Amino acid sequence: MQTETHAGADLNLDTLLSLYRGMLSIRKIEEALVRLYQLGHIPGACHTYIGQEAIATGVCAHLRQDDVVFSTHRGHGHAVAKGVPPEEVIGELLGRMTGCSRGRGGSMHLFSPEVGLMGTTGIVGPNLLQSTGAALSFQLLRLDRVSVCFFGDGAVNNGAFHEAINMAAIWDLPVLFVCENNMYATEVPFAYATRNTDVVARAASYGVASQDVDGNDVVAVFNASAQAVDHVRGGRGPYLVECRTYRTRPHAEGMRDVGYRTQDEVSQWKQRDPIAALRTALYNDAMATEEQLSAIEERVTATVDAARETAESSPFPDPSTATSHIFSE
Amino acid sequence: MQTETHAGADLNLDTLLSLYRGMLSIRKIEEALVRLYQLGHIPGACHTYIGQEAIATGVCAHLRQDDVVFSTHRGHGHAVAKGVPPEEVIGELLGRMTGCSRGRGGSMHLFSPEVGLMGTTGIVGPNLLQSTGAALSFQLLRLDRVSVCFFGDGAVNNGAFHEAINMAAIWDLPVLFVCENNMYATEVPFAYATRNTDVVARAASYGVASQDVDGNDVVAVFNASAQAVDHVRGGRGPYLVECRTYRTRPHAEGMRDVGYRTQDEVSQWKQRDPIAALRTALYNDAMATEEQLSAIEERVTATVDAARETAESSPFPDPSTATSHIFSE
Amino acid sequence: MREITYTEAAREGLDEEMARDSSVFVVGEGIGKRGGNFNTTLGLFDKYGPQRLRDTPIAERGFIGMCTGAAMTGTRPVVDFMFFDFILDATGEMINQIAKMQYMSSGRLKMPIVLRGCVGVGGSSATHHSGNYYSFYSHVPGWRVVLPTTPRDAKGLLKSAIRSDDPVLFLEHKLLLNTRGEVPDPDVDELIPFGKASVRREGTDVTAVAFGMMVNRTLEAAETLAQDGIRVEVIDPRSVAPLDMETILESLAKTGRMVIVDEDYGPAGMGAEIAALVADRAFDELDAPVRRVNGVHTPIPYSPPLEAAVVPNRDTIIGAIRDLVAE
Amino acid sequence: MREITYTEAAREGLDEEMARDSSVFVVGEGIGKRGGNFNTTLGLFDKYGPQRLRDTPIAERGFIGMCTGAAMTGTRPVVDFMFFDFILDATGEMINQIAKMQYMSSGRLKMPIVLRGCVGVGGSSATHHSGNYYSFYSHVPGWRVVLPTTPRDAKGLLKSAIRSDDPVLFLEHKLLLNTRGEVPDPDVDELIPFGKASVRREGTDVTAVAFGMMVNRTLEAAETLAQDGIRVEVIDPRSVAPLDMETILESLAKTGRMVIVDEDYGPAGMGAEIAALVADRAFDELDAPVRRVNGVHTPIPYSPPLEAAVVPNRDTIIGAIRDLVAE
Ligand SMILES: Cc1ncc(C[n+]2csc(CCOP(=O)(O)OP(=O)(O)O)c2C)c(N)n1
Ligand SMILES: Cc1ncc(C[n+]2csc(CCOP(=O)(O)OP(=O)(O)O)c2C)c(N)n1
Ligand SMILES: [Mg+2]
Ligand SMILES: [Mg+2]
Repeated sequence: MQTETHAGADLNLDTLLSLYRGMLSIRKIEEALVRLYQLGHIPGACHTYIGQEAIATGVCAHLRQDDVVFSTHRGHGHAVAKGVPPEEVIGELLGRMTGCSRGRGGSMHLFSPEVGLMGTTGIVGPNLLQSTGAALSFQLLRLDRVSVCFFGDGAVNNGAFHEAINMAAIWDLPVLFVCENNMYATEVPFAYATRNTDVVARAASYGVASQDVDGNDVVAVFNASAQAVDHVRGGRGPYLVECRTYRTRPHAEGMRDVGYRTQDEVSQWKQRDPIAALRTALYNDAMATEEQLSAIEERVTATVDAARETAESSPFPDPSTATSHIFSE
Repeated sequence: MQTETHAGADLNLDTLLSLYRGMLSIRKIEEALVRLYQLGHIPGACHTYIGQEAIATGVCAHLRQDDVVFSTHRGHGHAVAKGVPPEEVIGELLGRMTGCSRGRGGSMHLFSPEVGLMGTTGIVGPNLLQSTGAALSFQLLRLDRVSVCFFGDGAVNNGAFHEAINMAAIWDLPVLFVCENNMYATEVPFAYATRNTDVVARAASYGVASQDVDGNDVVAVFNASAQAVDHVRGGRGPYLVECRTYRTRPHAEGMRDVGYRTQDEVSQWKQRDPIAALRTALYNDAMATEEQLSAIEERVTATVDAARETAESSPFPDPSTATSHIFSE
Repeated sequence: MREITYTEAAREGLDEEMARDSSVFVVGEGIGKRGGNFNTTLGLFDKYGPQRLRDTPIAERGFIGMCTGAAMTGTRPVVDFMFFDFILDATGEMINQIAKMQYMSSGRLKMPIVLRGCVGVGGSSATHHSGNYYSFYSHVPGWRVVLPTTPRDAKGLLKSAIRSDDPVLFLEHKLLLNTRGEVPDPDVDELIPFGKASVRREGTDVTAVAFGMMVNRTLEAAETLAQDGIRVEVIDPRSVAPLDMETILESLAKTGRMVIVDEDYGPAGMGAEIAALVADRAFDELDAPVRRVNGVHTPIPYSPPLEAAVVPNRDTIIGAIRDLVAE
Repeated sequence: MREITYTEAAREGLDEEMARDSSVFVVGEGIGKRGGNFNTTLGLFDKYGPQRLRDTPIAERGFIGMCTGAAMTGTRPVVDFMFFDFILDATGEMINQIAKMQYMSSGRLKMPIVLRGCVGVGGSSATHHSGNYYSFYSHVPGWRVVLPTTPRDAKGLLKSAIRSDDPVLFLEHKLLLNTRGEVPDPDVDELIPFGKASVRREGTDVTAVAFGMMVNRTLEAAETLAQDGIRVEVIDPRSVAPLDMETILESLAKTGRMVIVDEDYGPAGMGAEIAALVADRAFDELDAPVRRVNGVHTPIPYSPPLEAAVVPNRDTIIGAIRDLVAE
């Protein structure tokens, strides 16, 4: 497979630049987090989304603020794409009071219900079920809101996938399942963990509409999601989009990254970088100049730098608040 | 669909009569249990297998004593077909010391590892996983034993199905999954609980070989299982047989049985009784005389009567043994 | 006051809350047209329809996880799970998600979910249909856990549970379902608060704290003991989380002796917690060691004589209280 | 004696048992070629191959249920589950099946299965990777639950666990994994029995019973207190089920005062059980109430200052012991 983003086909320049900006924001935030991790400033885990930015960006471009997203352990990108401010994501990983979970969660527990980020999860599976439940709420309340679940190939073999997609199907729930198939769960290849790596075909076996897409091509993801969100919001039941992609960094920062995939494989995928692909396409199709694109990059970098500084200068939470909000009262 | 058992086609008379005897034994035991239940002699639950006898009988005919069976809450038939003596099954439901679980289990916890009955379960699902594990043992120990799991349509939508069949597939484990699709889980129709009631197609979506069969035709079940057991014992991986069948009694004794299925549906299926069908076929194909068949019936009735009497006159367990065997020492 | 059964009372409470608030809905196996395995929803399907009385596949983890998401987004699910044993498959959702959701989101999400169903030993239900398991949900933070023992409490606590923005485990001992008792008229709208024990019988010699079905057994025992002049105060905490230690300690201050009667297992159970709290906070008021009467520490057997041997009964309780008084 | 790390010691034990008995095998995510998230199986894949070091899909309920079936049929599974939090999804299999299998089959089936992995708070692991949850497995019957705290105990208890015909939860506090300690030579084949506490420090003033990582913290506290002449006896029960009450009561007979230090939640936890047993069996030997020092009753937060605030530390323990001595 060869990622070749065709920029001009059907999207206008504003949209394309906004996708570019969106992906770049995620990338720059992740790069900042990698550096912070390496400096020892992130006390817990850090799973980056580097290489997969096209997916969150392309999908969330179709969401309203009152639509909801349920994400995974690899959720920084989804948070950012759904509208969580960069300083709140970085602040959360630094364990600060200003983090989107007030420092309680860290990388795998990002919450920002205000913008529809209903949580990332440290456990593989629950997001599939919860997103189905949000869709049930919307159906019961007769709202045209959409619930989106991002999940990895690793979750497909978990019972939660089976139970969630089946219930979504029988009740025609407005949930969009987005499988980010990056071919590995930690170091275990998807092709080892199942005899059927075709997630679209699996969706079909539950009676759920689906399509697959090059997950490194943001335009393709954007177009597929347009259709998918339309289907779901229109009350035609659940939909699954399988995005074939790759993470180019280790499973988590600080982990050894050898023995389960070849350097060659990694470099090949690096050449299909979704951000570079869009940039090249915009440039080749003469839709944007090098200067325009660099200007965007500079602005994004500046924003992320500022966000990092804000986060770094934010206070840690007060230990006396460690037990607040266990219950509603 | 019309059950029409073709007796003569390929099976010899001994086999056919043995299948007849097998089904009849289960039926007579169940009928005895129904009466005992109605008399108030069965203290706990009682889910009968009436109407589904062809399945356990047709499948277990191919099993060796060292093959293992994992069963469900509706497990009396599997126990009997795998070789648990009738008095031990009846004794168990009566809560007697001579029951196959020494009175500890009742209807949903039948154990007789001596003959390969590795348990029925009060919880829907675990048998799917455990049967896969037994198959793993056989693979690790390089034994040509076969592990069989009986499960209902209701279990198909449970995560255990998904996780079990997937693992069986990726490791080529010697397990035979037998789905007894009787169209209802308690009162919930299978067609309500999933958009895809084709269990054979679902097996295929995991890369597992499968076929479906008229579960009320013991010859068809016998033939399908012959192939299936051969496949599994031959080291060619797991296999799934879907048996389409019906329970003609309520979900459990004592339960109301209205509102979710029509009387008409029930009577139609009663006309497809697997035992009557075989009897008719044997008679029509002139393979057995009315007298031969009645003689078998009388012997089976006498055996079951005797078993019931033995069970009824057996002692209750000694309360002082209530806590033995929690641990191995 | 009129007398109705425990199940009728709880059903009335559910009905009232569903009428009051259209965001309340129920899921479970056979809770739709069928009206529930224990008649918990009988008649409600006709009133509220299949959207709000939703039969589910056999996917306990699935529908509890689903309802978690629903509770986060504006509706108020009631999960009718039949037997606690079945939802052990959903423990991950209950502990990692439901219990922690408000905390993880710094209070910006609420978790108005009720899980209701049976616990307890009885009727030869055997080991997959007799579980209690509530002590674990008092051990981990994040749950309200109620064990009503009278029809009136069942109704009032279920109404409180449904209105609560916190997750509630509403546990009904199977032997209580058909018991009858006085319940205020439907228009009374009585809410019974969590964490408020009920003194079911007053006494001055011994405090007996009992849970679930054991409240009834202990009341029987107290009645018998009264004939010998032993006056037992019987306390029904009604919720195990929060636990009303105030009422318990007040009673102890009066009696100086305490027995805790719990059908559930002893080790690291509710009795251990109360005994430890009493030892910690009222050490000097104890005239004798706190005693625990528990179910035997074993899987639950099926056969009636075995089953009877593993649950405390009136006589066991009487014996324990006599011994305690003699100390 | 040579010094090796906790993880190395446990791995050596696993290796020895795999060499001894070809029916022992390991399943888990990344325990094959990768050698385990915590290096628990490093190097063993090359020795024993993919059949006996079997990487699994992310299906905790599935592979634990599968191993249940394996343990019933002649093999001895070791499940390497990484974090206890993950196997909450398998609670149904653990409680309804594994714990009850020998009982349900009247002892005709054995259940030689080991579940091993991490527990505990530390390293900003946050609320989905910090769980303890062991008290529940002492509450329900059917499990052996061990919490080794030294490399030597890790090795000897893992070997016992693998040879046992009973199910064993082998729980490794994440902060202990890289600690070092003396371990006998490989040829010694030392088995450490379940239910035998280890007196880690002798003392006459206070008995401190500590679990897991808290053993180390309590030893530090005892060292400091010794400078003030307070002699603390530190007991590490090593297994929470069975629990060695004999050793604990013997110590109490000597000291008359007891504190229980457990990072796990207080309510209905191990400390409650010990306090209740002590109150029941040694009421007259107590010179002061039994005190419990526990982790704060809250989901575990991520941020370092919050995380530090919810776990007992040396100073908390010192404070509690000083108070107890003063009573
Ligand atoms: C229930 C559970 N089991 C195991 C883990 C440990 N774990 C965290 S991420 C991960 C791999 C997930 O793979 P995938 O879903 O493909 O997502 P990816 O990391 O590739 O984005 C595993 C095994 C977990 N968090 N939860
Ligand atoms: C986990 C779990 N949930 C619910 C139940 C209650 N229950 C017992 S049997 C049954 C229906 C099973 O249906 P199916 O698998 O089709 O088997 P059938 O009864 O039709 O033979 C249900 C819901 C249970 N035993 N276990
Ligand atoms: Mg992946
Ligand atoms: Mg069925």
